[in-house]
Amino acid sequence: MAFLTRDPVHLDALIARITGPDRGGVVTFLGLVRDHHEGRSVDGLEYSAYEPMAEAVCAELIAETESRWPVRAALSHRVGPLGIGEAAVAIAVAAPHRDEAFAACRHLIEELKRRVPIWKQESYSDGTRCWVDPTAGSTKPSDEERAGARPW
Amino acid sequence: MAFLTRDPVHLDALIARITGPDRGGVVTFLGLVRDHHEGRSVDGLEYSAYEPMAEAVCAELIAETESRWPVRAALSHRVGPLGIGEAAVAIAVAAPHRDEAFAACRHLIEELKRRVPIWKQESYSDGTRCWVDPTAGSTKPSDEERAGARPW
Amino acid sequence: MADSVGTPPTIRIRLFARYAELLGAEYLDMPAAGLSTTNDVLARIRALPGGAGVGESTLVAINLKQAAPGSPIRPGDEVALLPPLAGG
Amino acid sequence: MADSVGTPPTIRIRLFARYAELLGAEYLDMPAAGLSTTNDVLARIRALPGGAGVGESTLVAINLKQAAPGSPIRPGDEVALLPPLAGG
Repeated sequence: MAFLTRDPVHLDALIARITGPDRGGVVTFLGLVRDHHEGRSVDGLEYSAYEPMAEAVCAELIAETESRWPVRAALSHRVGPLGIGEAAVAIAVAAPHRDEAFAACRHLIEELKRRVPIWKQESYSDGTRCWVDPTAGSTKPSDEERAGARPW
Repeated sequence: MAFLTRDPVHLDALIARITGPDRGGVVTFLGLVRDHHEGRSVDGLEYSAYEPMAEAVCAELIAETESRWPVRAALSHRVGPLGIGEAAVAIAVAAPHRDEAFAACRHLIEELKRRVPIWKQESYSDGTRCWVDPTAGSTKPSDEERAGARPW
Repeated sequence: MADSVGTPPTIRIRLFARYAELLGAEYLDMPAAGLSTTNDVLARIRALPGGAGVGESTLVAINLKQAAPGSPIRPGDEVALLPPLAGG
Repeated sequence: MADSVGTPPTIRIRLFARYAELLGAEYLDMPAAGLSTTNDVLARIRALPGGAGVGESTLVAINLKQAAPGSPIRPGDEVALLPPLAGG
């Protein structure tokens, strides 16, 4: 099962893969593309990934989550261009009890952000683009990025 | 907007009501009907409610959640008969940041269970029925319930 | 008014789920005389056949609002006796 | 083997996102000589035009696994330089 996809993610399909007669609590997380970032107006963005490593790390995250809690978990992350409001990431966790479902879902999104090699380039309404750096205080487009345009 | 429904709940529709260009984190909770309860095999169940009060309390829960966190929230709870695996309750919360979405979603399901006047009668594979009492140590059918059948 | 003579003031007592089964009714209209708090309502219900099952964990609502134990009630109120809640 | 004479052992260095733009390449094959740890790879990349932007927050993966700073590398390894991650 691939974790990265170029197609829209469907939460219902993700949930259907993990539910079962013994798992009554389902918690999901969706990360949607916002229309602004640090005060700048965002038109759209593009995710790219180190794909074989990202797939391997996602599989590892699911396995470690399912061994730490009595849950089933699934996730899907978009790559390629996305528009405002689209889901970039979807996570679903099903558990016998809701405590575990909440804890495991939270763990997955935190670890995904920390460990899965995926990058995000935002396009702003002023025509500039910027690679988002969550470790930086704020995101400023570099000179190269202002100039435009080494194609990726 | 009614919070109680006799029809299947659709998570996507619930989410669509609360998302917006500024709210990038969506957390949902689904409570599904399990096939057993305290070791007994469950065939199905029926929810009933003190409907006008339940609607009022749900509206109050949404309002207090939206005033405590910068979120939009929606919920839907089934009444009437449900089969194994169906969603009895669906909650969706959208927020600018995931911390708030997780906290508010968790708050809603806890307070819903604590304050909304809804009851659940389980039907077991041996033909007995039982009103579930989460405050009791375990659920035992009363004599009346064993005998069968004051129609509700 | 004729009403004040012909129909003595009542309290409507709503019963749900297990309590409706125990008492065999979804509501009872009772004369308000002697019913000044929710405790009076509980005592009167518990004295009815089947009413012994209305236990200590009963929640009470007055006019759709959950009420603290012993809250005062007035003629015309709707008092609901809620078995332990099981939504979600 | 002819290979051991004709093609000296190399390290494939993968570049992503901002780093691919800065260096103008998605990967570079470099002679393994002198590259015994990930720090050697970072130093060599930083010496290239555009390489100064490969900052202190760079994560390094060896053969698809994140590696601690200064981890040893061997000829034939694929070493990936990961700008700050931004998934989710």
